Amino acid sequence: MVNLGFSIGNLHFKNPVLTASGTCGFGPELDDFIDISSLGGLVVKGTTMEPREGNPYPRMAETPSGMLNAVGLQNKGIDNFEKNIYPVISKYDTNIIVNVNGSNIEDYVALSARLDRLDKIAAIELNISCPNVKKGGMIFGTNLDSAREVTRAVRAAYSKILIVKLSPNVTNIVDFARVVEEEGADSVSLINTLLGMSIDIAGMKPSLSTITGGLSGPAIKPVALRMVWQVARAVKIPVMGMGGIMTWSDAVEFFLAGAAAVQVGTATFIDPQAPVKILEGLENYLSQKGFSDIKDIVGYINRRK
Amino acid sequence: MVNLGFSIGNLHFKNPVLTASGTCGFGPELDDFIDISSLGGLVVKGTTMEPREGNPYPRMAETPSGMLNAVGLQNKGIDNFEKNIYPVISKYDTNIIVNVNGSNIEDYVALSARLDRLDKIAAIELNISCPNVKKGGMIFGTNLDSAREVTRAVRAAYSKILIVKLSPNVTNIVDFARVVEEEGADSVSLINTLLGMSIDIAGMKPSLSTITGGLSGPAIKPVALRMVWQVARAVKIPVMGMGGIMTWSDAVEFFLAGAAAVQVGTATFIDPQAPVKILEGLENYLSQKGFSDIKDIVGYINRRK
Amino acid sequence: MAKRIDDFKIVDNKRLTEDLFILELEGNDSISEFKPGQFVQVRVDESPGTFLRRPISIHDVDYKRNTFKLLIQTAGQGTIKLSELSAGDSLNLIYPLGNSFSDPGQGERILLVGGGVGIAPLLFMGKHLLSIGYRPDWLLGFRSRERTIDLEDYRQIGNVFLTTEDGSAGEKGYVTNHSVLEEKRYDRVYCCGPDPMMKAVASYCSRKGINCEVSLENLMACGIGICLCCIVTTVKGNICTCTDGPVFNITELKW
Amino acid sequence: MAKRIDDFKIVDNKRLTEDLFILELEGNDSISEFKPGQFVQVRVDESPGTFLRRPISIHDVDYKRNTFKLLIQTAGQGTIKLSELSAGDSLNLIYPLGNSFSDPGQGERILLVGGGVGIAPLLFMGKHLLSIGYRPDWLLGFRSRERTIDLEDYRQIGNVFLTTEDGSAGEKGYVTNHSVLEEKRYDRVYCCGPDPMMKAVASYCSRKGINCEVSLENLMACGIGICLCCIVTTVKGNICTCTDGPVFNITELKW
Ligand SMILES: Cc1cc2nc3c(=O)[nH]c(=O)nc-3n(C[C@H](O)[C@H](O)[C@H](O)COP(=O)(O)OP(=O)(O)OC[C@H]3O[C@@H](n4cnc5c(N)ncnc54)[C@H](O)[C@@H]3O)c2cc1C
Ligand SMILES: Cc1cc2nc3c(=O)[nH]c(=O)nc-3n(C[C@H](O)[C@H](O)[C@H](O)COP(=O)(O)OP(=O)(O)OC[C@H]3O[C@@H](n4cnc5c(N)ncnc54)[C@H](O)[C@@H]3O)c2cc1C
Ligand SMILES: Cc1cc2nc3c(=O)[nH]c(=O)nc-3n(C[C@H](O)[C@H](O)[C@H](O)COP(=O)(O)O)c2cc1C
Ligand SMILES: Cc1cc2nc3c(=O)[nH]c(=O)nc-3n(C[C@H](O)[C@H](O)[C@H](O)COP(=O)(O)O)c2cc1C
Ligand code: FES
Ligand code: FES
Repeated sequence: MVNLGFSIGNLHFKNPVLTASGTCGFGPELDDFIDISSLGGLVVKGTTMEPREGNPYPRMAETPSGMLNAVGLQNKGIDNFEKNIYPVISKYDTNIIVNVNGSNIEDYVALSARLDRLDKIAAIELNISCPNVKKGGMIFGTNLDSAREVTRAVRAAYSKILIVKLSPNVTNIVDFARVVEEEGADSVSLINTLLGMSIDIAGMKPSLSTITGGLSGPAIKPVALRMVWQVARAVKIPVMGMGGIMTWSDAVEFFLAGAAAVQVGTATFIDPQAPVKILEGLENYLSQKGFSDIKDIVGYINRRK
Repeated sequence: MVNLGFSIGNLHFKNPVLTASGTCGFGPELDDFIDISSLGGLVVKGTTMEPREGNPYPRMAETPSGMLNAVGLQNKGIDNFEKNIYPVISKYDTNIIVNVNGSNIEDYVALSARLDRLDKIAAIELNISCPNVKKGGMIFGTNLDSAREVTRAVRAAYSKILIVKLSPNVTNIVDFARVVEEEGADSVSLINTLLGMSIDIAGMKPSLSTITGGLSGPAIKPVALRMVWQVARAVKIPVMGMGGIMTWSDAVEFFLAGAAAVQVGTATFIDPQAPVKILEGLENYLSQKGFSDIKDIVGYINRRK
Repeated sequence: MAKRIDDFKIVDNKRLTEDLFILELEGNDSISEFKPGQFVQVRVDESPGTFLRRPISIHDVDYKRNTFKLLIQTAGQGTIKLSELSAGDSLNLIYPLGNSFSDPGQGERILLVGGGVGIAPLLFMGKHLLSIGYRPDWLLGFRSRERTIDLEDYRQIGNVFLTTEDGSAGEKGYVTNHSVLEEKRYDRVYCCGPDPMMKAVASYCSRKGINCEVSLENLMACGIGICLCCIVTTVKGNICTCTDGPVFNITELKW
Repeated sequence: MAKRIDDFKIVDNKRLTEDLFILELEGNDSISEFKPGQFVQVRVDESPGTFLRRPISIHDVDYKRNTFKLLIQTAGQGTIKLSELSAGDSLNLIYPLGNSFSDPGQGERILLVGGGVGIAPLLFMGKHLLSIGYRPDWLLGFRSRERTIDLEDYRQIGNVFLTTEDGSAGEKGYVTNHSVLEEKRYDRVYCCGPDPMMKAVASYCSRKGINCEVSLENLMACGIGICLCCIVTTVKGNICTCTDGPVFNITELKW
């Protein structure tokens, strides 16, 4: 038997494959296809204090081996989450993580404090890297002082496991990882989408209503993997890797680079069973290679020199 | 007839499709496939004062819709260029541009000064964005002060057309474009490769000898296009766009976003005729759409609001 | 029914016009639960130009032969590749997706309005209407005679009124210009076609107070409600075309 | 000859073993200029897993039928897709690429050493040697009997000595363990196979003072000397396998 479990602080995960925020709804949308409880965790979609309508249509464009999105954190707000969603998803026997967003520090803090009271929410993922909102989001994730400030404030307001989701749209992502670690983050997750753009040449106009959007999918995997490798060597807290993971072999690359866990995003759009298939493939790979614990391969490429 | 010509300063280009540095050798390698003189320009491969052996094998890995390279500026140095290459490529009836590299400012300046004396070299492209060398390269292109300093020094030493090639591995590429414009660059070209990585899971080791390398090809097109759009709106000097251009329609996207010219890179590996096919396709598109001048579409998406 | 994901076998690929073709697929036990207006998400292949699935309406269901059809227009890389498939090839689908057209009220007079490939979901609806006792009229618009498909299946369901943009078949112009709209009175319209056409039909219907449902073709990444890319702005805010639609009553839409 | 880029028609796809197959392609006027040791760059398709071309050696040229062959091992996505092609399909190639094996000196005794799919460029060389008056011996290594191909074509050129790793055919072990190397004396070796094998052969040859050429299979992005990805370290520094090679005399290599 292969041990797939890992922990962030005192929080145990039964295995290291999670769904990524914004790509799995709240979970029930996938019930027809997979058993969410078999996964290591469910990172539900970006939530804010107040309801948000998100950006106008069109919000997506296909690109080579990837896609751009400009959803812009559409969600019905925390009140609705607490009342209508939370009771439903509490049934899942896995770690439920809420992706926390705000336009300013007060928003982030208020939302985190609200979530601290919800028993079945095991952790929050502080999203300081959304490229699709005018205020907040990536602005916090691309400025070291802001990243520090928001992490510090949320850390003071939130008692459970705090994961900070980093933006790849920076010169040196390691600096950001270090700063949020210093401020008490229990884990970092990366990468959020790369800021990109596409143009409809027939219409001679941008493909997205917002002109720029977030690039995800296999196209960004090499960049994501590089950043995960850089960050995992620089911080002591566990790193959740993501960006273009479509198959178990992609996931293995992230573990070898130093990720303690992976999140599966865009792949789920193409195959709603992808997270579970990746988990199965990972387990197979480990037993075929004769490893008894996922930890045996985490950061493997750094070990032999 | 469609006018495809454009100028950077006093330098006229017969059309706006060039080959990208490091992806067309010195030109003659393509003679069997295309007539280099039909292109707007030839940007020859990265050159340094002294000969360089580049990085160890393996230097390349395929990725989804792209590739990583870690060539590391292998070249025989400027003496060899002047003696053996320059006489051969001077025959091309197009603008020949040398991609200039160094480990420190003195190197950059010395090389630029040498090239200033070569009549048939119409311009230099200052490469402050190579991700594959330990010294120089991207270090200049990811620090604003260094970018300013090296551009200023080279500007003082070089009298002809100075193009500065920017790195995409920064938080805000617009800042870099502005700085080099202030220091007298006649044009900026972007993007160089994104820093990426890939792992050979069978061998459980990085695919490249240098661990990280430069990502090019269609995968990076959305990021390149976004940066070209951002920079073209921010500076007055002409912008040369590149990154994942495989077909004429990709090129059109860059023009609509604001590029005055495009460079074709990785596409040439797959189809050595790509630069010429892109040029032909571009001309067709313009005449079919009823435009008489390439300038009519440059930055088109910014015009109507 | 619950959504599923499966490989289906293609039993036929029939070219109708220069840019329209029908793929016929072998069904399974789920076929009896398909509802008119629903669609499937097709995995074309793994080329970079077709990274995401492509949404295609369920065009026709043959319960006896246990097959169903997709009517597809070649629009770009994905649909061109689909047009090259042949009997025996297999195709991976997520199905059935979306809501469906609602049944008409007792005795209502019905018009099915389709433009180009927008007729795709309407044949299934027409057959359904026939099976529950209605004889709807058809108002169908195409670019030209060459781009018009064989309408025999449609005539078996009800009268067909035709327009072409160049007048080479039926009346000249758009569907909203057709004289039948002056001459006959309908209680309910089901419509699918290009956006401008649906908007014109919607505005006609609201002027006339006709109950009207349209089937939208918004860009979709997932088709199952997890990406929020396919939204349409309604009186209830931005909602997903793939799960709350693709069929909407025009009174819900902020058009 | 000048390098060219063209579509070729496949006239046959023949499976040899579980993982080896031969594609036969219809040639054109260039075929007479192909040289043994040269290769082609194959455009597999446009899927993300096969973005770049794949380098494949010219295995055999049939001047009478005006065809040439590629012997291919399924190694990953690209070669698997090539194995699925069939007669009538077309394949885009850049050709002919690289240098070639050099001709032997007057009266030299020649051994062609191939391991697995490494035999690919050697058959063409063997036929060339025969045509200019030599009768080379073959020393060929495979994993096992099942992975060994039919060697009739090779026997027509010269004696075949065989090894398999499991001893199920020929002598057991690697080519460098074969007794013929003890028993016979050669003046010149041409070798292609996995890197460790070529290194072992090279070291044997340098010990014995035998002139030896190896054909390298470095990873390539372009195949035409414009990317500098395929380098091998030689006494002259890092040079390109695709233009200065793939054939190198072992005295040039820093192995
Ligand atoms: C619910 C739903 C049902 C549909 N039913 C059918 C159907 O039964 N038959 C059919 O032929 N098509 C149908 N479509 C449209 C079909 O999905 C697109 O034509 C297809 O995805 C285009 O893919 P492509 O790769 O060929 O073209 P692409 O290369 O992706 O695009 C080519 C052109 O088509 C446009 N396009 C892309 N996606 C859509 C879309 N979703 N709607 C409209 N235009 C699009 C692009 O903007 C572009 O101009 C439906 C769409 C939806 C959302
Ligand atoms: C000059 C030259 C001539 C060659 N001639 C032949 C030939 O005649 N027949 C033949 O079957 N193969 C030949 N090869 C090797 C062939 O190019 C690779 O096996 C092929 O590119 C793998 O592609 P893939 O998509 O199937 O595998 P991928 O998915 O790209 O890779 C699968 C595995 O193959 C390895 N691989 C990839 N490229 C190469 C390579 N260039 N050399 C060795 N291993 C590689 C990868 O590292 C990986 O482990 C030649 C290579 C060169 C450079
Ligand atoms: C449609 C879409 C919506 C997303 N929404 C969110 C979000 O609300 N919060 C967040 O932190 N990340 C969001 N992301 C980013 C993903 O969680 C993930 O970081 C990114 O897509 C890279 O992973 P992938 O390539 O596997 O998709 C979204 C991504 C997509 C494609
Ligand atoms: C193999 C390889 C070598 C390169 N060498 C150089 C170089 O010497 N100097 C430089 O400025 N850019 C170099 N580049 C970057 C390209 O010029 C170009 O900026 C980049 O590849 C993006 O464009 P593309 O996607 O069209 O290839 C190289 C790229 C590749 C793939
Ligand atoms: S297409 Fe993803 S939510 Fe509708
Ligand atoms: S493969 Fe590009 S130089 Fe040899």
